[in-house]
Amino acid sequence: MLRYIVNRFIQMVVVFFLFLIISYLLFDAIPGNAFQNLLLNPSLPPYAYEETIALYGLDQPLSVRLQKYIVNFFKGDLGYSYIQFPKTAIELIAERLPRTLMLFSVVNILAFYTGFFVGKILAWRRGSKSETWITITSVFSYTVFYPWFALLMLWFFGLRMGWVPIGKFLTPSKWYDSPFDSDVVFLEMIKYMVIFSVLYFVITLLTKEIESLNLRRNIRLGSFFALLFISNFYWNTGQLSEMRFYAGDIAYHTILPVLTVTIVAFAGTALLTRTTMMEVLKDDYILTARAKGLSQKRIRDRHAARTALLPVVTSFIFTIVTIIDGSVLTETIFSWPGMGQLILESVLREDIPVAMASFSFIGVFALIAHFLADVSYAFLDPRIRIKSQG
Amino acid sequence: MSDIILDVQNLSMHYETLEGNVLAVKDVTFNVKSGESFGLVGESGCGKTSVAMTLLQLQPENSVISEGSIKLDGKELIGLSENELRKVRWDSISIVFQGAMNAWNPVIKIGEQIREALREHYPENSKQTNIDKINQLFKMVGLDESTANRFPHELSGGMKQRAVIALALSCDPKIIIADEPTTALDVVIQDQILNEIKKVQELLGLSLIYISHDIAVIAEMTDKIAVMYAGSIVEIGPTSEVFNSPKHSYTKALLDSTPSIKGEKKKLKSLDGEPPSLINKIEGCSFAPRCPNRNISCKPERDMKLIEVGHDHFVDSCSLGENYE
Amino acid sequence: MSKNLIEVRNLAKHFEISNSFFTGKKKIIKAVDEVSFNIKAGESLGLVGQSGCGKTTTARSLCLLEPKTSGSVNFFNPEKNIMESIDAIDEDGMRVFRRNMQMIFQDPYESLNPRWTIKDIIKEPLDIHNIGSLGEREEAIVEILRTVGLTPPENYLQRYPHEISGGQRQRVSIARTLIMKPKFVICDEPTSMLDVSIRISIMDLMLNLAKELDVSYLYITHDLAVARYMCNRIAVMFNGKLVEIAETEELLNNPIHPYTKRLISSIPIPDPGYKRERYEVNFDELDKIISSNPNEKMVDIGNEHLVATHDTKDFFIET
Amino acid sequence: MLFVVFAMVVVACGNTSDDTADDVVEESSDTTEPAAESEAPATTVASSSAPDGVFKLAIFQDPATQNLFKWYDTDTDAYSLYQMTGQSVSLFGISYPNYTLIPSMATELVETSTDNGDGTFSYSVPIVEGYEWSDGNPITANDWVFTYNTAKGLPLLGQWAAVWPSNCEVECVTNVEAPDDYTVKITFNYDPGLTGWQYGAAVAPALSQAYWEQFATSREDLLAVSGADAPVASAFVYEKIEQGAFYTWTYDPDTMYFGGETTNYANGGVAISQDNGVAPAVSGEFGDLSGESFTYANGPFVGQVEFSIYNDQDSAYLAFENGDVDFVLNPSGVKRATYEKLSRIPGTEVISNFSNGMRYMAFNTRVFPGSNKAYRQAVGCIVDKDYVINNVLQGVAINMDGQMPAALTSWVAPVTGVLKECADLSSAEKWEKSIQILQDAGWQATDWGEHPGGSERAIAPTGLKGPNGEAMPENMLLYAPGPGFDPIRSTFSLFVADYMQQLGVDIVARPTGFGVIVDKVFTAATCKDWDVYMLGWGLSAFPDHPTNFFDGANDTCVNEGFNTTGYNGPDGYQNPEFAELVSQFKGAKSVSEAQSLSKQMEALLFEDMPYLVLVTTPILEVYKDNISFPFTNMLDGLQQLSGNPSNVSVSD
Repeated sequence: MLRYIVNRFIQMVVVFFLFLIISYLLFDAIPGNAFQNLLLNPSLPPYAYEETIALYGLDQPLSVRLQKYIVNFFKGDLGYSYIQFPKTAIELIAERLPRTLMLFSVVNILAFYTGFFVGKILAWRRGSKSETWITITSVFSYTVFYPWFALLMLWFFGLRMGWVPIGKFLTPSKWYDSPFDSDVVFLEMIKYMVIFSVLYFVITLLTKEIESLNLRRNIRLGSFFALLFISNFYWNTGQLSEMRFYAGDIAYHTILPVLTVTIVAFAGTALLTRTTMMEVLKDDYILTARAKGLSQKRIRDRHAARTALLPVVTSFIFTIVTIIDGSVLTETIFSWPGMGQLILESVLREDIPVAMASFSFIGVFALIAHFLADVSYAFLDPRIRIKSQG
Repeated sequence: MSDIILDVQNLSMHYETLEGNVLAVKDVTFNVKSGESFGLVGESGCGKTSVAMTLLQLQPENSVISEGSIKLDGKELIGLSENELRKVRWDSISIVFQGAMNAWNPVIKIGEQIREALREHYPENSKQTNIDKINQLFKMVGLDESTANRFPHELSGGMKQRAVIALALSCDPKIIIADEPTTALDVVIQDQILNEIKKVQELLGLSLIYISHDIAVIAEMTDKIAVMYAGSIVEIGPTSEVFNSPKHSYTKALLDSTPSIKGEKKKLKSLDGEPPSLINKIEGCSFAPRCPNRNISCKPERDMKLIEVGHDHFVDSCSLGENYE
Repeated sequence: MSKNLIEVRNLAKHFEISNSFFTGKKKIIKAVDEVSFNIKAGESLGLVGQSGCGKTTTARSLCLLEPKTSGSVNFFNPEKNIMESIDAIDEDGMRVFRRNMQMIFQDPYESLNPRWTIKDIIKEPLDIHNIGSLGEREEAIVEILRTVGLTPPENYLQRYPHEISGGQRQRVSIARTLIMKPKFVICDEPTSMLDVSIRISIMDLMLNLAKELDVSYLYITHDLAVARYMCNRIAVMFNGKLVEIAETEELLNNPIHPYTKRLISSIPIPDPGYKRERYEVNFDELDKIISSNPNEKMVDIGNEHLVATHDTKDFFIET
Repeated sequence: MLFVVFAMVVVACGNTSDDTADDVVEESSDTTEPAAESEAPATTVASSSAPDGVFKLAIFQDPATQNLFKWYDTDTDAYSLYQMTGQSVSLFGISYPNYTLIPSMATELVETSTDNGDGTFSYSVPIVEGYEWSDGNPITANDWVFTYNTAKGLPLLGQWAAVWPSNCEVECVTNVEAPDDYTVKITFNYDPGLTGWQYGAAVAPALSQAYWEQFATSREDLLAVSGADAPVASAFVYEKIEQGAFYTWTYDPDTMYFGGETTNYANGGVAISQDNGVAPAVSGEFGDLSGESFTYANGPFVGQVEFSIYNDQDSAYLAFENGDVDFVLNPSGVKRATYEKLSRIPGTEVISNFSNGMRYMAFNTRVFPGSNKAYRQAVGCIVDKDYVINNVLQGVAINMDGQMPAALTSWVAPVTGVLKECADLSSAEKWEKSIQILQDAGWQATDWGEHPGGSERAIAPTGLKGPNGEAMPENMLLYAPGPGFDPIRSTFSLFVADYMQQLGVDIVARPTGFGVIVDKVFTAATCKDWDVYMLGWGLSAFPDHPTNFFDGANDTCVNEGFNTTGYNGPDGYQNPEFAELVSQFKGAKSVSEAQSLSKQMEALLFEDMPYLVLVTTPILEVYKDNISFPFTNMLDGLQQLSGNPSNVSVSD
């Protein structure tokens, strides 16, 4: 196992190295550079442009630049932004990342959950009318033209019904006097979510050994509400009590993008779950479970869905990778400037250090996710462990 | 020994498919007494598994029980709601499925899967009670206690099958249905499993319904057998009597086609043709098209009906000659 | 009898596997270990043993589906009329070998390409070995279908595997195997997936074909009753080693090796009145003894009855 | 952070009945009871006269910086500049309603230089005394000196070379001095005219020395300053910056602009009167103070300006419709469909202005037949632009004949030459006139064809030959962007090609990618490989573009490529008379002189027609009727003035 991990790691480094080089070459292949717009100013003498690109080293041959870039990269120096000099690429990413992370972790977990739940129901109620309708809806949301749909949602819920704000991640007038930057609030919210999830996870683990199913469920439900209750105190402590108003505003703005992306994103998981679960339902142990006299819900959730979960989780881990690069559209339409916007802007304006850093970030993210997918699959499915020995 | 624990009367069941109704079980009547081993033998597709499924009311959704009654310990099973059935399943009647390899959920530990049944039927049990019970069961079927913490794939086929038997026994059922429990196991393991079943059955005084296509196994395992063909029982009676004086041509054909390592090496007789399609109702004798003794001593046009030919030995009327009406 | 068709000497096949998921240590599994036997022309040898004892691996090594680790396999080349080692033969010899050595598998459905018609399936070996003209191939197909009892052949030519029954599918695989007119066919439990009534007809078919076409079988099974019906001689295999070989009736009536005895005792008898003798063997002990005597030779106790003669006291469990 | 997500997934997997993630979100929103009402936006120092109300603008991009030094250096994004207009002062300014040059900090329009005798020339400009930066420091001549020296000394890069040219291998500013606190003396190594002086150094930015000096140690340090706290010389200072979400400006109680009055005259004159009790009284009159006029009072009239950032135009207009913003600051204006839709919604004002730009067709005057003047004139005459604009384009574009947008009234030259002669003719007459022009110039044809009259298509001449017997090339192409890129030029190209065919020219319109056209016509290597193309220009506040387009020295064939000399002359127009006017224009010292020269140049262009100017387009904008602008009628629309926040008033 250890050797497997080491091998995979070396493989990842090599892939990443190639990824870096290829990305750099691709960016270099885009005509022009970040300072080309200087040329469009008729009153600007040519030397202004030449001096500028010389300062940023853009006048040097590709091989020299690439070599320097790679060396600096592995020293941890991802360079200054061309456009936002002297901010570094890392600073820019650090600024944008919490927003993207917040929105898309919520969206992805929700989409996964909804998708898994819907898929489960679909497979279970195979042949019923509700299955037909949910399937049609899922296929619709799976294939819908996303920008159009997002605008439609904005129009309906924001403008027509007036329930949610139109775009943006906060209401400016509420933030005029805020003592915090939104980034700080975002980080606090993420921190809270992590604490909440970890606590709940621990509770789930602790209650695993309770023999009575009803008791187990009640304890979990009870502790969930207890956590909610404690959360209230949590958000009342110190700085957080001032921050909760702003966190609330951000949460309010999260609703529509989360809803929209979830509607679009759940369908993939739902349809995949449906397929895998229908396969699982044909398996003999489902019949055994029924013969044992287990309740329908228990068979569905514990036996069928649990096994069907494996491929779904894997596919989900792979889609986590697309969180950032797939966020361009969402971030644009919902005016949620995060990593997606950063990538878009930096590529459009040929701010190569920032673009490279963003892409490297995604690349590392992707590689780690795939690596985790492999490893976790091996751990989640006891069967894989044996197979890998043969 | 003589009290009837399972009484199946005139059971008919069909599957509704796009091509038409598949008449899987036709007018099947039999009973199982307390502590008795009852064998159900026949080729694949003859309806024996459908009977087993119907006994537990686990038949697929597209199946319809058109007629008949299943009384378990005097209680009618047909028409019970899913929740009522859940109480009966495993508690009174449990099953060891064909292809036991796949009877285990691959991602849940063996012990957990057995405990699950215990929890469902004995919600008041403490965890320790359940664990003790499982250990006891494992001991009974010759498994180590540590098996409870293993995943299914970590066990060999034989161990898995032993564990399945432990699972089937977990809720102290009155009847166990064993549906081809040793198919796909090799002979030595099969021998061990059969032994185990016999031992447990005697120990606990259970009734056993043993379903198989293997005449040799049935011969060893059962007190009484029913031979099924095309959804119907064509011959039923005490095992020794059916083997020693088979009356139905199909029973004879089955016996003639089974190789043995004992006795003279004899030329076996093959049975040509295929079982009939069950989609359409068959008039008269369903075995007639393949019957090697057709029209010699039987009346294939006669409707199928079981006629007693010896003590507790019944055979399909159309395979009998003129004397039986 | 006649001359040898196959001579197997000290055949071995070892697998290397990771012993542990975490450390990656290697362990060698001797799937087939020092196995020797001969098969004469027209003779059928049953290879009997439990699952995982190395029967299938032996077969796969024999027909070069898997490279063997050591040992020699000699094959009678009917064109040159000599025995040739399969390690040393030239391309032409290999072609002859391939044509004369065929295999029938356990699951007829899995071994037939579901997208091909019966005709395509049967024709494939002819195409590969480029035998006969197109017309001759067609004729050969019709002929072989008739031989395996799929009549009238025209009804089957254009059908797909899923359109016919399990017994018919196994007939198709036999037809595909025999169309090459091989001298030697390895059968890996060809009837274990079939229903009782059909099983006998397939077994009879194979027996008849062996007589008609002068084919030898290596018949792999775990069921001695089937082996008795099909084979002249039976070889008993345990954990990669042969423990006993003899003429069928000799073996059944006079088993020497405890493992053979155990196998025989585990076969149910289709007679409710018959009470089998219980005979238990401690397989772990047996395995230890065998692996501690790697150079054990088999001893002929007469009547061409060979048996491995290691000390058998320890694993004997009297019942 | 992946582990977080992963942990949540594990939770999700471990528990199949509850929905953790969902509840986490809801929970967050549950905890928001305390309703801290947003307080009235006002600064603590605001006097009782501080105006009320918030003017809300939508912008499409997060301004990259609030540091004007940095903007000129590396960030040239238009939105960033909108944010920083108040951070600098300049000597002269532009009055946007009619694009007139006016003094800003200068007390007068200084148009003449002093010859220093050593080859350098200086301008000395007195500036207004008593104006202050928002931090209370006075605005003095030293701010100019500091800004120039900083740009030159660090050195700063990018556009600084254009606003304060200091590389003296070419024409540059050699020195900026402050003889006294309120006189700025700028010295050049040549005698600059309008381009270098009035529209150059005189409008160049000067930033507060008192604030920026501490950072001007190196380029990196200077550019690293956020700039949000920098003092401004306008009506608002930065209040709150929430990166990526919004920016606010709040009223600067010390603003020097409050309450002044500006009067604009139709002929380009401007009268300024400033006496608000905060800043010193100033009054001045510039330009031609005749013709119609309108007067507006200077703001600010709102206490706060809020810039909301929307990344998507459609959602920005949804927010506008919802009343979240009052005005969408959109450089390209609103799309026509959205404009139509919004115009039907109560409370929405719609305005339409002309953009400061033109679309044109250029002949390749280097190769026959483009080299023949009569040919160009004949094409110019026969093309019925009015017909295409009114009947085909349905008024989405506006006819443009000369080089100057109609809004620059004092620059517009009267139409002369064939365009004037052919203007009112019927299509048959235009055809005949065009044929006449060709015949008069000695063109020959086998058969001159005829026009059946009315709206019929003419029977084209055959066997057309140039005056010296040159054969007309076959299969000529008219490059124009495709309908997806610009339907206007695409449509025009089809009609123009048809008109030219009626003259016997073998030409077809070829829809071509924008980049492909640019590449072909602006590259020296291919400068003779094309016949006719259609493109467009966006124009600057100072209308000196004809000198760039038609100066023979800018010929693409002479200069290597597009990227080294800025503007080019892809048409290859060479006319010594025009070149002479260009050099006079560059040395012109006064606007009126420049205008006169510009009109002479235009007359030549009307005669020679290297370009056939086609149309300009309207720029459409919308705003909520709870706000009002002092004027909405201006070239390039309200976005040119960033929505004019300091003059906007808001009603409830």
